[in-house]
This record gives sequence, structure tokens and C-alpha cells, in this order.
Amino acid sequence: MKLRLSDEDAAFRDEMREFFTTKVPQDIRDTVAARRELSKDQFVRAQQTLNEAGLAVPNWPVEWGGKDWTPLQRHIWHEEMQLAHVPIPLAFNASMVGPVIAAFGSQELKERFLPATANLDIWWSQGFSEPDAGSDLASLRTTAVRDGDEYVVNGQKTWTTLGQYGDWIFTLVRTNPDVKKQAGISFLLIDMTSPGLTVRPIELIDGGHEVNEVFFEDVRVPVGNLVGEENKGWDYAKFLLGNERVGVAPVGSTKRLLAQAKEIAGDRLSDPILSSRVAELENGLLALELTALRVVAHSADGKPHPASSVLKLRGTELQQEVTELLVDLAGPDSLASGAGDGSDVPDWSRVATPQYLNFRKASIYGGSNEVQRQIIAGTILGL
Amino acid sequence: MKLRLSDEDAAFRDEMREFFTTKVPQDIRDTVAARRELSKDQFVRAQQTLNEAGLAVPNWPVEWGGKDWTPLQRHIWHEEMQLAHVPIPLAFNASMVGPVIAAFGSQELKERFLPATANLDIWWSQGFSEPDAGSDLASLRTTAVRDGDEYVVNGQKTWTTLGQYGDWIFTLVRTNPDVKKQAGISFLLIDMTSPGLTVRPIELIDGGHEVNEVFFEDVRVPVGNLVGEENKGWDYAKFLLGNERVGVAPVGSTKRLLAQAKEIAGDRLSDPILSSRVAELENGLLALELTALRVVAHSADGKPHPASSVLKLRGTELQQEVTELLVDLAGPDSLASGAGDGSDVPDWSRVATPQYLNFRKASIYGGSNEVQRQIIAGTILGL
Amino acid sequence: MDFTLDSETIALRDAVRGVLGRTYGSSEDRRAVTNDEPGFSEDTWGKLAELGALGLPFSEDDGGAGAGPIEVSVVAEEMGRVLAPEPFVESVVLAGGLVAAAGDDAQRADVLGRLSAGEIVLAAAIVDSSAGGEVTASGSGDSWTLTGVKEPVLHGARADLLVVTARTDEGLGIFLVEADASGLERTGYRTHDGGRAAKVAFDGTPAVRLGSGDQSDVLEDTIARARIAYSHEAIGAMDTAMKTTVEYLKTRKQFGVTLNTFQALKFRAADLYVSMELVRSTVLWSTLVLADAPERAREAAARAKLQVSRAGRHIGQEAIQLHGGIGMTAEYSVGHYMSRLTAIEHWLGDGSDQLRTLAATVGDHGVLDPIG
Amino acid sequence: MDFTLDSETIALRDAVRGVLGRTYGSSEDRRAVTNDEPGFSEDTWGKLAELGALGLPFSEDDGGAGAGPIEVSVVAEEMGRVLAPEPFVESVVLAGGLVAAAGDDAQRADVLGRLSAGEIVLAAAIVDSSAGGEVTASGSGDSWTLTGVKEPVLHGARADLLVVTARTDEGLGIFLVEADASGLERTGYRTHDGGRAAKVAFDGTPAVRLGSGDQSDVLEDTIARARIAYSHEAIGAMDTAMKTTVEYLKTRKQFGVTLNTFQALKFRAADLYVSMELVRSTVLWSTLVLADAPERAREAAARAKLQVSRAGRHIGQEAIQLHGGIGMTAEYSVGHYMSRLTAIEHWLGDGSDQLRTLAATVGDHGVLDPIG
Repeated sequence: MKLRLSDEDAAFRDEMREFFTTKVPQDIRDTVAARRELSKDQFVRAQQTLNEAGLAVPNWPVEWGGKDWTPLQRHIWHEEMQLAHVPIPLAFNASMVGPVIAAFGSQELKERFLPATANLDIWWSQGFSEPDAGSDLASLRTTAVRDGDEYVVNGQKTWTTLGQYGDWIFTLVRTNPDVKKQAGISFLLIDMTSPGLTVRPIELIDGGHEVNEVFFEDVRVPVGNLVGEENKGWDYAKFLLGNERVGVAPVGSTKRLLAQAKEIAGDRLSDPILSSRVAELENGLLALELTALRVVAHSADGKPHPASSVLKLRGTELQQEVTELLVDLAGPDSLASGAGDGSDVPDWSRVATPQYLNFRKASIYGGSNEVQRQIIAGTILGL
Repeated sequence: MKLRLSDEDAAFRDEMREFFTTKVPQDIRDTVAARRELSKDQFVRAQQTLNEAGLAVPNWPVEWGGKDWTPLQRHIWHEEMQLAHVPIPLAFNASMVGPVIAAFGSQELKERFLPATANLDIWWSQGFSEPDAGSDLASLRTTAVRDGDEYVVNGQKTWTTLGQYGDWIFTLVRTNPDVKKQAGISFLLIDMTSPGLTVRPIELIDGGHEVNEVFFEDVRVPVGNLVGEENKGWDYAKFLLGNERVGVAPVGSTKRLLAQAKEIAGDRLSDPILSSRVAELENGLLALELTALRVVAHSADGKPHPASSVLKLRGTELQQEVTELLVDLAGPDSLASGAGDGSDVPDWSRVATPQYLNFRKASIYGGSNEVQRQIIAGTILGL
Repeated sequence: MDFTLDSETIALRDAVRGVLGRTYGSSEDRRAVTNDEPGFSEDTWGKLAELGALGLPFSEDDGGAGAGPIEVSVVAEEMGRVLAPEPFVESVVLAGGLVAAAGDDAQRADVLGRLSAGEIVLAAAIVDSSAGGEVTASGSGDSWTLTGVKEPVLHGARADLLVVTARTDEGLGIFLVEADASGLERTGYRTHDGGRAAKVAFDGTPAVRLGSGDQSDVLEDTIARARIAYSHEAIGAMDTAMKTTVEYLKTRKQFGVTLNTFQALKFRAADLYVSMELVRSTVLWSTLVLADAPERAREAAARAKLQVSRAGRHIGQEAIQLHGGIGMTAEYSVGHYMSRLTAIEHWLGDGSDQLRTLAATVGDHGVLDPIG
Repeated sequence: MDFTLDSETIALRDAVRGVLGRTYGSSEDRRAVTNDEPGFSEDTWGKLAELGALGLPFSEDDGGAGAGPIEVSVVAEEMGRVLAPEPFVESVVLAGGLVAAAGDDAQRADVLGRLSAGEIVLAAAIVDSSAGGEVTASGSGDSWTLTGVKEPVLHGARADLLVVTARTDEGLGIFLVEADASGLERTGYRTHDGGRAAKVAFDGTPAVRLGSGDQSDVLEDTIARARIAYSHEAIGAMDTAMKTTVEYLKTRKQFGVTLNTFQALKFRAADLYVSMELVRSTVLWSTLVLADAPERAREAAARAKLQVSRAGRHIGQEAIQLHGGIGMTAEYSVGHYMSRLTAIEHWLGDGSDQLRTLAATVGDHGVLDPIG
């Protein structure tokens, strides 16, 4: 057991820190720091900056732009990015569809999609969830019926995050209704400009628009857009969701947010009630970060450590607690979310409540905390 | 709506307070205040003092010593007793078997048992729980087989609180094994000096001995000791358990304990962390007490208000939190539970941890807090 | 001690419920109203006046209904139940309360009369801008001017009349400022809960003083009343949020069964009920204290608001979590309930502030007696 | 950064586990030992010495094994796993640690040599009686006497040698007192967790001074080491309590099914696992800090003990609750685990004390870096 990073890892950390704090456009990092919404252009520029330096998709196979990093290095990369207020490469591209295509797609699909996916030339959306299939994802009802060399897709997806920017959408569709629900699902790539595909915004409780419904009405999709084999989509989805949980604990960004809260609090930290609350959060985040480090140390075989559910569960709780702290610090100013530029209410106070409300999603999306508890109880504890 | 007690209720409260603080022997009240175990003699003297004044069994029918009080008056009686450090009349007698005999027993049983029960001339024990039937009480396996004008009882009861003092034990026994489990149970009164009946102490985690196992080996019980009808025992048990929940929130005693904690804390209350914790507990207790008052106000029909589960649940939580506070106040002295009289460790510190450990039972016995949640979800919310 | 409403109060409650139910029968109806200016329904405001609701706490001599805290609480709770955005507590209890406590006969009759009749909306400008724009008053007698910035002032842009606190040489003063006064600049915006607030800047703005001397106590007493009224609004909101959640658990299917099949969710719903009952008791009690033992009103208000803070966060957060994704959407109701509960929590002092107040006096008494 | 044990340490762990498993294979075996004096097994103490466990932190020159914090932590965790009552942390880490840090070559070789060999038991008398009997030292050079009362002194009655802190004119001093010293009165008793403590009264008791000057820093550094070792003992205990509880849920039947059929209980078991993983990470880290970055050891100790406080209460309380009645009995194990966790929590500062320390410095840094 040892505490220090090896010289090699320490050098790696310095290199990452240097890159993130000097090469990524300042306007983008400022927007993240101010907890404002990023524009599509900012997402794209950030990822292309990373990709140019070979830092966008380190988790991919080396031949498609990945890095042969240790789990610890990948963790450092991820943390340093967050600490530097650099937006993480779009998860739909970098963590979800990219690895699936790389692992299960044909050579043609790989060549067609992977470079553009890494560089965010294609913005991917995720088409998994449906209105009547929440945590029970496999009960999805969107169908794809083979008609010649096309599938005809009908149905509805929902909670499609940033779908308004999407060029393509990767979907789970039902290709065989007559078998066990998991056994009749396929993984299909669909051009979002296809006739019959419409995107409808969903307004969230913070007033923002980040998720969407996507409707499919007789959308025709070439069979060449199928990833892997027909009716094996559930396996690919499980592979994808396993990847999704890696680095799922937003440690770095929550640490940054807590540090911001301390700056904002300033002299108010002389109040023991407030400083105790901050210290307790800080200790909670330390425990989370150290657990993440333990988990990466034990996932060298490439499979996610079962304890990654702990990271998701506790990571989102702490994230929510820190956003709640900021609302409390803002006090009555926290009501003034809609204040314009003439207002005396500082920017951080205006975003505090919308962010707090928005982050209630953290414990719901991507496998709710109830699902995580189920995984821990079942997979880890054998209950 | 009004806050104040009516003149009549205020006078009633003064009368109760006067009686409890002047007529109940001081040594008994001191023992309660010091959170030491009461001797059997102290229990008996306390109850007999109350009974002499007609204050031991107000919830019984008037002809058997009860009072025609309003629910609010009964609540005041109960609270004032606790605030004055007067031990509450033995629940097994006053709240459990007494009301059952009064409601379902024959005239002969009433005459034979009720006066002696009210006066604690007979100390009753409770024989409900069994080792393999915890929250699932109805799955009990102790049998009573009719043999002439006697039942022959075999089996084992457990968690028999203060069974070491018991003269008689009221039991649930299986008289018909061939029907639905609730339908084959009878309510039987058994003399604890009967041959074949043995009591074995169970040591609890605080080192104390307050619960017991009771074994029945061919114990012969006259059929005249059956309460009500054979195989109707489950109905009587439900009636009894419903009564048990009334006044189940130990508000008064917890308030007294918190006030003691504040006295002990003294100048340490200038620490905002400590004083906030106390204030939060105090507010929690206030909410509990007010809820108890609301519940009594709405239970005029004699049936327990369903929200009494809230009182049990939250009441035991708060009780446990206050005992935990006392351990924290004792600090390192809290380890010194076994210190003798030559020790410098104050008495309150020595009892702090044993009481804390002992009170973990509060959320388990008498319908665990899980059972209470089940009742709330099912009976009240219809889930 | 009695927790039951008399028949007259029940009639008032039902009447208010009827009016509000017609305007805010669905979450969509409310969204439509809050998306338009002034963020509430002027028509409903008028109907509340017709019912006498806007004059409840004021004496009949002042044009009010001469009712008490219980009636005010009942109305506030109904507002909360449907998240009615009309500024009842803001305008009647807080701003109107300041006028009632500080104004002279003529001022009260004028302002409270018009308020009770639904002719005007008042706003209380009592929070100095956090940027440091403390409002100070100079002048004397009938001639005062105010300078400085208040923000946020709830419904400050729509208000016909502002009740403003300002520092004077003799302590805190309370002033009336007309909407069209010179040197008054109001910049309105939306608050996250669908309400409205404004930055209100005074620059030598003429004002009429209500009362004299240091009026910190008047302000604190009125804030205590408003805290209690907001606490009732909050329990109305929590009650709906809880019931909506329980209904959802009964109907929403996952893995082929309704959610109430899952014991972990059921138990959490039970915990919501526990929070609800406890907060309801404390808040009801605070109103009774206000009515029968006003000398303890500030303490009772702090206790009520602390309990509301704890329960509001618990119920608001769990209502969304137990709904899952749908709970996050603006089209569905529970998110709005959480938003409103969050706004109430951070207005007039949050739970920590109340706890700080209570903690400071925790050693002054032994056993806490709710009645004595 | 590396959280894996090397093979040598694993061998040590397995050896210690073997020895302790033979003595404390069942809860009943442990009860039998703790019910007799001196509250632990002298035989097992000797076996731990044979394994080298009692000399781990001391240099080979002092008769120790010259190992580091990692080895000490591994032993402490094994002690906790079976609630072994031998005073490993008390005697080796705390009392021995004070001698190692403050004693001269001869003192160290003598005391630590005998301790490492299992020939003596040390006790640290560092808590002044709460009745106000502060221990003061007078004298100089080789001639000191102590007066005052220490209580509780863990294992103070059995100890062959006491390491005592006392006030001197130049600050805090550290002293050695022989068991048979004149003017020494020791009154031993049982602690709630099956351990032993004593009131130790000094009345002009001759003592040998270790080091000179104010040794508050030596004391604080040694307490930090002990906090970290106790934290490991605690995670050993928590781990067993959690596993015992999970096993119980799998086997205990209620309403005709095993308890793990009840989702609410399963989810609470999952929450125990979450607490367990988080506290394990923090405690492991604190040992690494002690080994690699001792300048942060006090902070790391406070962080570890705070996390242990939160997790220990959570796991201890839930272990009993999830067991139901059986968990309350002394015949069953989980209650003893909670009792021991409660004792560790309240020894050398509880969670609130650690939080107070950490809160005071929370503004001194921005982002908290566990490595830097």
C-alpha cells in the first residue's frame, strides 16, 4: 500500500493539468465554472480540442484513438478535467455508442462512425428510455420491422438528453416481439434527419430544456445501420450501461463546486454550524474519491467493479447536497433565478436553485439510486 | 381550534401534578430520575399508591376501577406521570391483560383477577413472542391440548419482559393446528408456579436482565383459565395490541431526559453545535407531543387513531436519539459503565451507555418500526 | 386544547378551495397563469377579495373582516394546496400586516380598505440588496425620502404600493411608497417557483412614514406572522405533493407491477406521512399560539418554520425521487411543489436560521411546554 | 497510489487471524474471556508477542519489529474483526507509542523490549478525571512525583507499567509509573464493551520522566496514531457486524419467507455496504498518510475517526435493528459489536470533536487533495 502517485503517474497528472488549464478555450471553462449551460458549439470545440491531442476517447481501442492507460491514469484524466472546469467528452459519443461500435460493429460501421464520433462531428443522442419503461428498460416497445433492406421503426423514446443537438441517435428497438423481452431487442443507429423522426422538447423543473421526446413514425433505417447481430441488442446495452457506470461519481466537479461554495461563504465560515456542514461534506467527498481510487485499482480486468454502484449512489447524493448548500448560502437571493443583468443578485445565486432543482435528476437518470441499491444488495451482498 | 386547556382540564392537570409529585414515594421517583432499574417492590408500591387513589387503571371500565376520562385527560395523566418520574402502571397488567379480561373474560375471571391486577397483587407476564415468530406473531407454535378439564401446554415463549417477577402469565397458545394460523389461537392465563413451567433469564447487550425465556413442558392449566372462547385468541390479541399503541410515544419521559441532558451540559450549551442538536431534538419532541395531542383529540371513539403508528415510530427514534446524546455528553466517561462507588465518574455517565444500548430495543419490541411503517403504508396510505 | 375548525372556518376554507380549484384545477392551468404577467390571476385576486379573504386579519374599522390567525392560516394552506400564485401572504399578511401594525387610523383605513377590497396589491420591500444597497430614510414628519436598493421584493413590480423598511436616525422605520413615486425604479423578473420578484431602487424617493421610533419589533412580529402563514402554505403544498406521490405509487407500473409492490418505496412513503403529520401538528400549534399566546409567537414561528424546513426538503425531494423521471418535468406537478417549498424555505429565514435562534435560548428552560 | 497489501503483510494478517480465531472463534468464547479477569487472554497476548505483533511499530534497536503503520493497522483490524479484548491499541500503539516518541534509548529498549516480548502490559493514563483531579508533576531530573486522578484508564488495573501525562511547569510531561509505586491507587472495573478500565489516583507517586519540555505535540501525534489504529479496529468490527447481518437476512424466516425477501431490509443492507466501503477507504488512506506523509497525520486521523463515527453508529444501530430482538441479547454477537463501536467512538474524541477540528480549518484550503 502506498499513498503517493508513482513518478510516472505524478508526471501524467501534471501533464493533464497543464493541458486542461491552458489548451482548452477559456470561455468554455468559464461557462462551466459559472455553472451556466454550454452551447453546442462550446461542447464541440472542447471535445475537438481534446481529440486533437488524443485525449477525447482514451477508453477506446488504441487503433481508434484510445490510450493504453492504466485505470488510475484514466481516473486522473477524468478528475483533472473536472477540476479544470473542462466539459467531459460527450458521454453519448465517448462512453456509450463509441465503445459499442468499436466492440460489436462491423469494420464498415467502425470506419464510418468512429472517427466522426470521437471528434464530435456527429452528435449522438441516446434512444433507450421509453415513457412506459423507466427502470424496467427491457420492457421497451419501439418496434423495428424488417422490410427488404430496411427496418421500419415506430414508437417513442424519452429523456433524450440534449437530443435537440443530435445528428444521429442510437436506439434499442424491438425486432422480435415473440420471445422473452430481453431476447428480442436490437441496437440500431438512426439518422435524426430521417423522415418521420421528430424531436419534442421536455421542459424540466428548473425551466431548462435538456431532455426530449423522440417520436418515430414509419422511419426507414437501412439494415446496414444495425450494430452486431439482430436481437442481441440487450447484450450490447448491458455492455454500454456497464461502461456508463465507470467514472460515474462526479467527484472532481463536486469538489470544485464545494470549493466555490467555500469561497462564496468567505467569513461566514466562522459560523461553526456552516463550517461543520462544509467539513462533513468535504469528508464525505474524500471518502467517495478514495473509494473511486480503490475501485479503479481493482478493475484492471476491464470490467466495472461492482462497488461502482456505491460511487453512483453516494456520488449523486453528495452532488445534490452541495447544490443544496449553495441554495442555502444564497438565502433570499436564491429566489431570484430569473433576475436579469440589471439585478444586484450575483450570478452564482441566480443559478443556485435551478441547478439544485436540475440535479435532482442525478439520482434518477442513468440507473436510479434505487436500482443501484438493488444491484448492491443482489450482486454484491447476494441478498 | 384553541391552544389553552379548558379550566377543567387545567385543574385536572394541576391535580395530577400535585398527586404525582407529592404522594408517590420519593425513593421511587429518584430511582427513575437517576435512570436506575426499579426493584419489584418499587414497582408494586408505586402502582399501589396510584391504585389507592384510583389512578392506576383509568382506561378500564368504571366498574372495575376505571375513570370516565376524556382522551385528553388520559393523555395528561400519562404525561404528568412521566414528567414527575413516576413509573407508569405495569403495562402487562394495566394496558394488556386487564382490558382483555374486562372485555372478554367471564364474570368469574373478572372478579378473580381484575382487582388484584389493578393493585399489582398479581404481577402479570406476557407470553406472546416465540423464538421463531418475531414480527410474524401468528405463526406461534406453543400448543395447548385439551385433556379433560385441563389444557396441556408445551412450547416456548421469549422476550418475556420482567418475567422473573411474574406471578401469572397470559399466553397465546395454539389450540387448533389444522386451520389458518390466526384461527387456531387461544388466550390462556397460566400460573407461573405451575409444574413444568420454567423461566430462564436472557442477558441483554447492556448487561441487564429484563427479558426471559419461558418454557412450558406438559404444563396443566384448568380450562377455566381460558379467556373468552377457544380459538378466538387472535381477536383478543389484536384488541390488546391496539391498546398497547395508545400512549406508546414516551413523550414525557423523553422530555424529562432531554431536560436532564441540558442540565448536565450546562455551560457546554454555548457551543452552537451542541445547542443546535438539543434544539433540533426539542423541536422534534414538540412535534411529537403535539401529534399525540392531535391523535388523542381524534380517538374519542375509543379506537386507536391509525396515526398512533407515527407516535411509536418517531417516539422511539427520539428516545434513542436523546439517550445517544447523553452518551456523547459523557464522552470517555461513557465507557466507565462498571465503575463502582469509589469512581470519580458521575452516576449519569455510568448509566449513559447501558441505557443507550438498552433502548435500541424500543424500535424493535412492541411492534418494530418496520411493522409500524407497514401499518402506515397499508392502513393509512392504502399502499 | 382543540385542533378542530369551527363550521364558519370550514365554510371559508371550502369557499377558498372552490375559487382556487376553478383557476388551478390542473398543473397546466397554473403554468399558463404563471407564464403570463403579472404571474397570477387578477380575476382570482378579485374573487378572493369578494370572499373576504384579503381582509381577514384586519379590523372591521380598517375595512377588514376582523378575523384571526386561524382564518388566515386556513386560506394560506389552501393557496399552498394548489400552488396558487396570488400574493396572499406577501400582500396581506406581510405588507398589510406592517401597515396594520404601524399605520395610523387614516393610513390603515385607506390602505387596508383598498387591499381588502382587492383594489390594490401591496408588496413588502424588507430585504436589502445583498450587494450592499441598504435603504436609508431621511426627513421628518410628513416629509421623508428613501435611498438605496431592496432586492428581491416579491411582486415588487406589480405592486400598487410598497411597504418599505429603512434605516432612520431613530432605528428601523416603516414607509409607504407609491408606485409612481419619483426616483423609484422597479425591475421585475420571474422567480424559480413561477412567482415574481423585483429589484426596487430608491433614489430620493418620497415616502410616507408609518408610525415613529424604532420599529424593529413591529417588523419582527409581522415577520413571525408571515412565517406562520407561509408554514401553512407549505403544509398545503406538502400535503398535495405527498398525496400525488402516493397515488403515483399505486398506479405506475414497473417490471409488470405497480410501484407499491416495492416495499422499499412503500416504507419511504410511510416516512413521508410521518413527516407530514409532525409538521402539520407544529404548524397548527404555531397558529394557536399566535391566537392565544402572542407573546410566544416569535418562538412558535421559528419552531414551525424549522419543522417546515425539515419536512419540506424531505417531502419535496422524495416526491421527485419516488416519481422518477416524470417528476423532473415541468409538465408534471411535483417538481413545482418542490420548487415552491424551496422558495418558502429560503424566504424570511431558512431552517438553519430558525435553529440558530432556538439554539441560543435552549438553556433558558427545562422541559418545553407547548401549552404553558 | 496503491491499496493492496504486500505478501508479507498478508502473511502477518493471516497469522494474527489464526491466533485470534482460535481464542475467539465464537461469541461465547469471547464472553467467557471477558467475564474473567483481567478481561483478556494472557495466553493470546503471549501468542501475539510470538508473532511479533506487539513490537510492530518499534525499531529493532528497541526490541521491536521495525514495521510501520500498515502492519499495525492490519493487526488492529483483525482484533476488531473478532472483538479481541487484548489491549493492542491501548498498550502498543498508545502507551508504547508515547514511550517510543518520548523515551531515551535506555527507556525505550527496556520498556518496549519487554512489551514487544509480551512480558508486560502498558496502560496510558492520559484522561484527567472529569471530577477535576488534574494530575500535576513536581520535581526535576530523575526525581518526580505525581498527584491527581486519571479516569478512565483503559486496562489501568492490570497494567504492569503506566504511561502518564501530567502538567509540569514547562507544559505537558510524560511519565512512567511502576505498578507497585507508593501512593498509587488503582480501582479497576468493567467497561460496557467487556473491556477494563480503572480509576488511577496518584498521591506523591514517584515517576520517571520521559523526555523534557512541553510534550503536547508528542501526545497529539501519538493520539493521532492511536485514532488511526482504533479506526482500523472499528472497520474490522463493522465488517463483521455487516456480514453477520447480511447472513441473518438470508437465513431468518418471517411470514414464511427469508428476510431478504423484504426489499426495504435489502435496501438498508445495501446502505450498510455503502457506509462500509466509504469508511474503509478513508481509514486505509489515513494509514497511508501516516506512512508516507506524516505531517498530515493528525488531519488524516481526524478524518478517519469522523468517518468511523458516522459509519459505526449507522452500522452498529442497523445491525441490531435488522436482527430484531435477537440482536438485543448478550448471547448473540451483534450487540457486542455495537457496544465496542460505541466505546471506540467515545475514546480519544468522538465524531463531533473531530468535526470541530476539521471545521476550524475548512477555509484554509480550496479543493481537498487526498494525495498532495
